[in-house]
Amino acid sequence: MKQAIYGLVLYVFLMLPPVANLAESVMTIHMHMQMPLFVIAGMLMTPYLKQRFPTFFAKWNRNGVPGIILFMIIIMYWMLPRTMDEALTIYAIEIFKFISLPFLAGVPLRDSWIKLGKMGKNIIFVTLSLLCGFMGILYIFSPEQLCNNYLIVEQITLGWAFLFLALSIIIYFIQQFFVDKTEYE
Amino acid sequence: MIKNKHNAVAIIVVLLFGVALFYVGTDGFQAYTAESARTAKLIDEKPSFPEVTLEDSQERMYPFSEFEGKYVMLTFIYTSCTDVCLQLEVNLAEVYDQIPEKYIGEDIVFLSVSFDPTRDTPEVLDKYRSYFESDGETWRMARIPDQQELDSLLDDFGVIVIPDGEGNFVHNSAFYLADREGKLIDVMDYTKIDEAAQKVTSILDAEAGE
Amino acid sequence: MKMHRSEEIWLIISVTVLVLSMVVTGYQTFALGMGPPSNTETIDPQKVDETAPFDEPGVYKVGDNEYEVVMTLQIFSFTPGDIEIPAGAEVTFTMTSKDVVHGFQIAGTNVNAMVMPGHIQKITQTFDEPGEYLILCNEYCGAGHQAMATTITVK
Amino acid sequence: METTVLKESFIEKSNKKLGAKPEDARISLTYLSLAFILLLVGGTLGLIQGLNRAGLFELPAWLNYYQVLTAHGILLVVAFTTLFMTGYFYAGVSHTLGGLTSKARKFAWSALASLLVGTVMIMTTVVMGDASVMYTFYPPMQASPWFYIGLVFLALGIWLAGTGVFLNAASWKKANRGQKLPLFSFFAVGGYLLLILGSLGITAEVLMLIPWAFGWTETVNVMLSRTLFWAFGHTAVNVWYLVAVSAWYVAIPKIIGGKTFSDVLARVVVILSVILNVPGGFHHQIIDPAITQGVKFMHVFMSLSIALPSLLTAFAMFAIFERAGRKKGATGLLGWFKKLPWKDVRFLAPMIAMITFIPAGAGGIAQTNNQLNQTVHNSLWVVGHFHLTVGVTVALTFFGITYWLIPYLSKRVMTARLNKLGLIQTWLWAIGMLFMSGSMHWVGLLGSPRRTSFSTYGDNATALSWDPYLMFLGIGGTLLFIGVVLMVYIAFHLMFRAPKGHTEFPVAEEEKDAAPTPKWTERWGLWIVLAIAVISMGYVIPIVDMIVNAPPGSPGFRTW
Repeated sequence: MKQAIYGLVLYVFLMLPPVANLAESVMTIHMHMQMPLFVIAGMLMTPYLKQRFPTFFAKWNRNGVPGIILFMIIIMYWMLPRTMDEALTIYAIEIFKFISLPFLAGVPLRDSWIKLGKMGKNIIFVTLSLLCGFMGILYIFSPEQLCNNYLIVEQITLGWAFLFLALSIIIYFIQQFFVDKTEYE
Repeated sequence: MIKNKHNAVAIIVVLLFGVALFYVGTDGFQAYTAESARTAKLIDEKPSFPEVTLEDSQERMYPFSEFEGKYVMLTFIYTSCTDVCLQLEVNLAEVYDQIPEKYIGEDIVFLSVSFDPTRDTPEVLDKYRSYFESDGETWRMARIPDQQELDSLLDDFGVIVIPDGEGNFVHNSAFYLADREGKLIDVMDYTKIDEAAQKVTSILDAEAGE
Repeated sequence: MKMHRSEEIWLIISVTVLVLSMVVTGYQTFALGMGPPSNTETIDPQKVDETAPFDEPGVYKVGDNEYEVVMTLQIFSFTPGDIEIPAGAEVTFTMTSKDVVHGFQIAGTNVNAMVMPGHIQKITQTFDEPGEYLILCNEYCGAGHQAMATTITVK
Repeated sequence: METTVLKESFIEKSNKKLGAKPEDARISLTYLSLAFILLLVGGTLGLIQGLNRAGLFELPAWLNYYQVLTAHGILLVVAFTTLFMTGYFYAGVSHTLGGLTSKARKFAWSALASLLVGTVMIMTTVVMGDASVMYTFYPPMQASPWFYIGLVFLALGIWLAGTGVFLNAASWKKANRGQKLPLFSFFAVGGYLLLILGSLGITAEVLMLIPWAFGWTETVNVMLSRTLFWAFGHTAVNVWYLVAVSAWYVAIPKIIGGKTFSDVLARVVVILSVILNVPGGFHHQIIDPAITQGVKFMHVFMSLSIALPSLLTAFAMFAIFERAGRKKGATGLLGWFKKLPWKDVRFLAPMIAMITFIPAGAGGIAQTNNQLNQTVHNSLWVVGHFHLTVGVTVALTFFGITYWLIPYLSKRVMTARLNKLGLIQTWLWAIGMLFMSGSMHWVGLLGSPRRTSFSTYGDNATALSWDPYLMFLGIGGTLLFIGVVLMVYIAFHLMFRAPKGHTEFPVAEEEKDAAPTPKWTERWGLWIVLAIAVISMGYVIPIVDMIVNAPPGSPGFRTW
């Protein structure tokens, strides 16, 4: 319950117009801080939602696969250069961002993650790091401006941020093979 | 078993949702960047050139209807730009050279519009014009002194101009082609010179052939 | 992690203080335009003397009681030095360094900026109080660092 | 659980009987003696500067103020602290993990060699007058290449020392499956991890500077170098602070007869420090050009978040004191305060260190905010600030550790006379710092700059008005110098002259009903990844901007 309140506070805070404007003024912060924070806000609210609608999650997301696919779809959608632009210029898209990231990505991610098996988690790690690596290369080496609302240098910056993100995921992915998981459970 | 069914249904629903989302979001898997979406939309909607007053490098003032009856090849620039605009104008000069001379001035006019009216005075434009060997007549460079008119034009044509706070602008670049009635009929990639020149020539040829 | 009640209260209070200080800083920076000097223009540090406006450093009147001081900093001096301006003037200092990193500070005011080779720094101050102000370099720049100072006289 | 307790008590008993293992004690004692020798040298240099700055002492022609200042900074902020940290952590790791592994010992000795080579190289260039560039060595001021190579050896020493501790902890974990790493060793692992993460920046910078200093490359990117430096500069100071904090959590509760407040909380403090610290360096660049206000604002946020673990610590410490006091029969709201062992220097020194951190930390938070920073940036205020944080909070805690660590290692005991001398030393230090740091803060607010030898700026009225305060600075500096001499005397006395006997390595126990520490605290892989993520969050935007939008580089200058 307390988690849900923190999540809600974070959610509302992120949507405050000055906060949202500031976060969206820098491309990297828009994609790598604001968007993940929305996902986290959703994750924090998940236990409360599961408590309110226990059957829904058990029934429709039994093995976690639908949830994780939904998560990936939403994440990939927001990685499109175009959606970033339109979130800034089209009001409806901005609203869709506010709703989709916490509730269609954050909530299913937390619900699915514990249900997924080792294999499923590994697939997600690999896909995410490949995706981030690809986005990084795309943004760094793209000769043209992909987003109308941001400078080219911001685009390159975002590319490097993606590469570091990919690197972080890969390091995490690899280290878990060397660590005895049972030590921590 | 019955429970698994729900799960399978959920997967299908989610996947369908994903396909739909991407279909809508990218105009049917066409436009992955806002720029491509914008050009597609412009070509689709063919907006008219709004009534604005231009002031060119020879300090002549006239409305856009001055060019009625002629095709107009347009670019949007600012002269303090150090990268894209230069390239854009160099490429435009090449297109200009590739168009058969008989059409130039008669059936088609070239026009570079500055969106930095404060700094791009007629003198500045005149100097800038000379870099590209534009004659100032069949290829004119002009500013729109009225900020409101300028904004409405940029808005109609979806030209995005962001000042970066240091006197520079970030903007999207393309060749725009308006028809004899002043309607926008095509937006072309400014890096593909030959393609643009061929396209314009073939339009003019087709009309001349009639 | 289980937290003690009092600890939680302590944390909430401290986080609130931190957030408040953020909000104040943000408000001052973005709403009141009191942000720190952060100009991003660049210059070739080896060609300062040939590059406008630093080819002619000096005090320029740019508007009604508005001045621009185009200044180069080099070991161990400010050019121009001993500046005079009328009271109430809004002065923008446009500065760059011809050699190492220098600091630009006017003692007794909030004017304080780093001036680096290759970068053009700008800072604006309105001088309401007449008097002589001490301008000094506050970043170690070499053997004569303690002598690198000049004045600005407000009349 | 049963066997765990047995094993622990067995280790404890054998430790008690035998004290420190001689091979391990030798390592730590060597590090500590070198640290105190450097403290003496650095302290003497500090006195010279203080007197000069007060206008009381003119340096002889062959000695340059800035040369002295560079040496003082590097010796005390980098060399003394690194050596003390390593001596102290290796002693504690040896004690809590039942002896060092032979591999860890090798790493400790090679780290020492590397640190010494580095320090000697740096000091030689400084003494020869080839590197009066301050410990921040901002390019395009160009020191002798050997100065930068010396820095590489320092960094290498840090990595070697850290690797030794990591390997030792790993082998202990393997031998003690399912047990949590003792809190002290947890601090050691966290401390070295943070120091290594921070030193990546300076290593990258120095590798850029060496070819430039040799003349192989013509120019250097000034902003980039500076930014990389602060990634290290600020982190290092926070590591020293974390070392001090380790003693507060581990040793002090035992000394005052209390128990650990919360094992989990202590570990969370370490983890947060590791994750959040590195981007803090940016608040040293608030008034720099070439970083936009948006980015600077983001870093205000990142810097302030570093205060969080410190605030947790503050709470925990007072909770420990209160509980220990109440156990001894204290009543009322503040009765526990009187029950604390004020006459025990092992408590007094770190206690004053902690109390000092309240204004020091508050000053730090203030400086992090844009406008306040602009008021005090590069003024003597900043010098006052880090003499409170490093000079009192860290140094005085280190001194407090010395009173039990050295006799534990040398198998001697501290006498009542030494305790008294220690109390005098501690008060002297506190009062000296009050004078010095207080006047530095005040005169800094008035605009007096840092890193400047005595100057009246041509008898400028404003500058002359600073002189009385600078006099206090000189007085404080003198008191501190006496404190340094006393401390070095005490340290070596404890090492070689104090009566033989057994001194305990104080490690606080947990409360009997304490909740078990969750296992996730030891997921180092996760913490490293999070730290990398936070570092990239902080640095990717400005650094890409600094490289892509860089002006033509700067050639080197020798301006001293």
